[in-house]
Amino acid sequence: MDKTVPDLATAVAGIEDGMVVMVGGFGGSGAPIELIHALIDRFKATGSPKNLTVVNNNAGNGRIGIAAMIDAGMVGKMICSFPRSADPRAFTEKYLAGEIGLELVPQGTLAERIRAAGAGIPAFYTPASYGTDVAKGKPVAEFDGKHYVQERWLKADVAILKAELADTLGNLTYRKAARNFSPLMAAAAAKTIVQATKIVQPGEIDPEHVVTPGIFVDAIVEVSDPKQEEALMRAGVAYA
Amino acid sequence: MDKTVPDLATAVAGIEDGMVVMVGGFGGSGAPIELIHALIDRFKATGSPKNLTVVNNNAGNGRIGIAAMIDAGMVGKMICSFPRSADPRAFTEKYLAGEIGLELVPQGTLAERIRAAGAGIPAFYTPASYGTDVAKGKPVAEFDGKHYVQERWLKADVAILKAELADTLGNLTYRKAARNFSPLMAAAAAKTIVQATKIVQPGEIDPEHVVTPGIFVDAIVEVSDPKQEEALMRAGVAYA
Amino acid sequence: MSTKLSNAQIAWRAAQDIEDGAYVNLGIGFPEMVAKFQPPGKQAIFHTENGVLNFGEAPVEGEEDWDLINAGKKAITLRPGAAFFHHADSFGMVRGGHLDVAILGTYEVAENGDLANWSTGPRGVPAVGGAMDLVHGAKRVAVITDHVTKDGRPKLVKRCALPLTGVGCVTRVYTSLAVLDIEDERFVLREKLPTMSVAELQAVTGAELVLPDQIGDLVAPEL
Amino acid sequence: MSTKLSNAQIAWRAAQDIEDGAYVNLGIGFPEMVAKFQPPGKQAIFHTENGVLNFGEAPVEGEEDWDLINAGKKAITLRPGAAFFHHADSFGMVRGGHLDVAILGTYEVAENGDLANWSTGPRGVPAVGGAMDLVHGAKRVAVITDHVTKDGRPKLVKRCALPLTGVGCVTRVYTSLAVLDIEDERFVLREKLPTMSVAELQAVTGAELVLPDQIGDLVAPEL
Repeated sequence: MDKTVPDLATAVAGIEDGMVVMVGGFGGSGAPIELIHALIDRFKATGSPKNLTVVNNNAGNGRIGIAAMIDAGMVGKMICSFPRSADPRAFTEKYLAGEIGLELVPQGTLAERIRAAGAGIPAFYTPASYGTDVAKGKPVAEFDGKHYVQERWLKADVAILKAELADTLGNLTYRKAARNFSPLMAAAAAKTIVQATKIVQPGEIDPEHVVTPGIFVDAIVEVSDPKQEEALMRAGVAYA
Repeated sequence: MDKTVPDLATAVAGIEDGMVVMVGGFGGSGAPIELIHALIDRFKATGSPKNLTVVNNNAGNGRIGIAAMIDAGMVGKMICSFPRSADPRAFTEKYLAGEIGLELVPQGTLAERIRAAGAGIPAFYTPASYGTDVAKGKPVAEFDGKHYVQERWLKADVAILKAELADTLGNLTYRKAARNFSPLMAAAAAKTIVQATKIVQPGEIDPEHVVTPGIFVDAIVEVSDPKQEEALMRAGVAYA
Repeated sequence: MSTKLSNAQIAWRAAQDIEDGAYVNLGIGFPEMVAKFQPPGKQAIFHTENGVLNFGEAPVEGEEDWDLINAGKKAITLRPGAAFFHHADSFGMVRGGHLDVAILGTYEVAENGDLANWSTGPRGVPAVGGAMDLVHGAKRVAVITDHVTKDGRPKLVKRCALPLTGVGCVTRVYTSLAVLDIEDERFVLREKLPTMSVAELQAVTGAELVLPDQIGDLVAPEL
Repeated sequence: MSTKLSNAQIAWRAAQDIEDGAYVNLGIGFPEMVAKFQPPGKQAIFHTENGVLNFGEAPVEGEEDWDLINAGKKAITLRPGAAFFHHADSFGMVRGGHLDVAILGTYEVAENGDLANWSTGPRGVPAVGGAMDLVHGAKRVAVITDHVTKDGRPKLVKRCALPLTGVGCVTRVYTSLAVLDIEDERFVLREKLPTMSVAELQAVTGAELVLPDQIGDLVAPEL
């Protein structure tokens, strides 16, 4: 059961209009730039996928990655905790023009909602945001004398992620802080698509060191020299 | 900030009467036999700690480990999913005599309740046990047309765990399936006490391979040739 | 031909429906036999609740590593591409719907999909383990069981009399006499022993069988 | 001596209260300066929300690894004994009460412990990040801030006017003029600049100061 696919275009072929797409990464660390750009290529060639809801901690930076998706007009809504960055122009322009939606979620709640989706937990309580504008309209409850907000799981149709090593069964490792949301998203999405810096044979990743077990992964494509979003942004690169 | 302690007796010195004690392990895999036996030694010498509530997937096996704690009369209540084993005599006798309490929790719910405690989630919903006797008296709720049971976090005063490697800051790895509940318990207990097969210096465990970060660990004692509960049980060993 | 399938034959029949690459959890005991009967060219990946994915057969006696066990606390081995994880992640795989198939034993299964496989009543020490989680979340929850109890009473019933493990959770039942799907809270007969009439099967079944146009022959090799 | 502490001096003062071995999260921006001023022999362990424990100083310019960043997306380095983990585990550390201290900047802090540090109102693009989690769970949630806004209005107030980050969460406030604890929904003055009278301090504070018998001098080195 080899989950590798031959190229980036094949990897992103099943992503359809209107889907909820989780994109790994925190800022530039862990951003699957090549998968994102392959998706933009498809949109530019075919007009699809469009009207995507994108889940990421941020809302793009500069003129690459998620920012380039927004500029291309593929994104109908962002679900994120911090839609700002060094250069948030792409999102900011569309948001202030009312051309893109925003669901703002506290970062820990975003992580836990994604984790809950993967773990089959439909709802949970968190202290975060209790008593704030962000909690308006959400159920609250008291436990042991303290107040909490009820939050729902957050599922996705697809996750696109960047890993360091993948074996052909989909077992993954990540690189340093690029791990961030990716193991959670891998479990929360109906289909998980991964670009890995290196694809190895089963058995080449120590079972003790697997971070994302292959059960959460559907397709793997090797991108042996992946671009780093922050480095691209600082170099002033635009993907268009 | 070196968290190592010189010996087993020192490691378990702070465990007091009436505490909730989480004990790592699933059956014999991961059971911290030496820490348990040090606790029994203290009880036999001083009469304390007694009336403990012990959290473990099982309820002891043979005449060692948790079974020996029960035989010694230190345990007032077990919280577990499966109080049976190859030789469950210790628990069974006391349970049928009404001399020990039992809170029976489905295994996945037990794991998630412990995880929730460590993660600051006071309550969550799970499909497990909905419509069964085990859910009686618990709040239920419907999400997206399906029914779920509300479960509360499960905290402990102390966790006693077995790790493979520990660095002096408390970063841990485990051995094979001996990982099981231990990373969850490390986070759910106010004080986490670990016996490690080897204690190393900070930097000797790759940050990518740490399973339990040191923030969850309070005391570490080296037990360089730990006994394996299942092997002891099969050899007919009794700790008394 | 025998008048009913052996346990091994029931397990064999269940194994035939597991796709290549499927993620599978086999309940403790009898269901563990399913692993032995995977068809050539189809390789399932087995999950055990205590935190191992992609384990293999039992080790040779004397070679056991008791830190490497399955949920039944039997020693196992690893296949290439295995992974270890903690219990919360493991049950996340279960509840989160990531398993393709869970195959469980049972005391009773009802036409509404209710399962009773954890307790035979209030006597003794109750123990539930992972059963109440395993019945939720797998895309397909199948039961393998003798069609009747040792004293001849139906195990396939209208409503369970024993304490439930889960409500409306079973989707397929493999028995010593038949293969049935549970659809719209009814037992739909898919296969039966060719030596047995529908009436004979109905007589040992505690709920009404729905009979589709096509009913296959349940045939298993001698094992 | 200056009429108020500089930001570096406020950060220095906050750093003096961090115990050896404490697990500490420093908010983005000004609070990050606290790390520079740890007293000799006291070594805190720093946590960043994006999944790193025990990171150290920024790397030399040109040596950045942009996969190794903090929550402010600045490049960091590791100390021996670091660990990586995913975002849910990282916020588990936060909410679960495992951090000893979180030190945050603020727009306003109220005598009831309410904090407002994420939004200056409905204009522009809202962004909350990890602030609403960080205010919960740490054993001590401290704020470092100028005592007044740039145009001279109090930042320590009776009730926050700006959108809240968290309710009743702050336990200690380090300002350019004073150190205060929040106890029983009141500001208790612990230290003030020796050059300033209590009346002068009260005049620039938007809520009544509780005055214990002993009020220390707030003195920081030139930095």
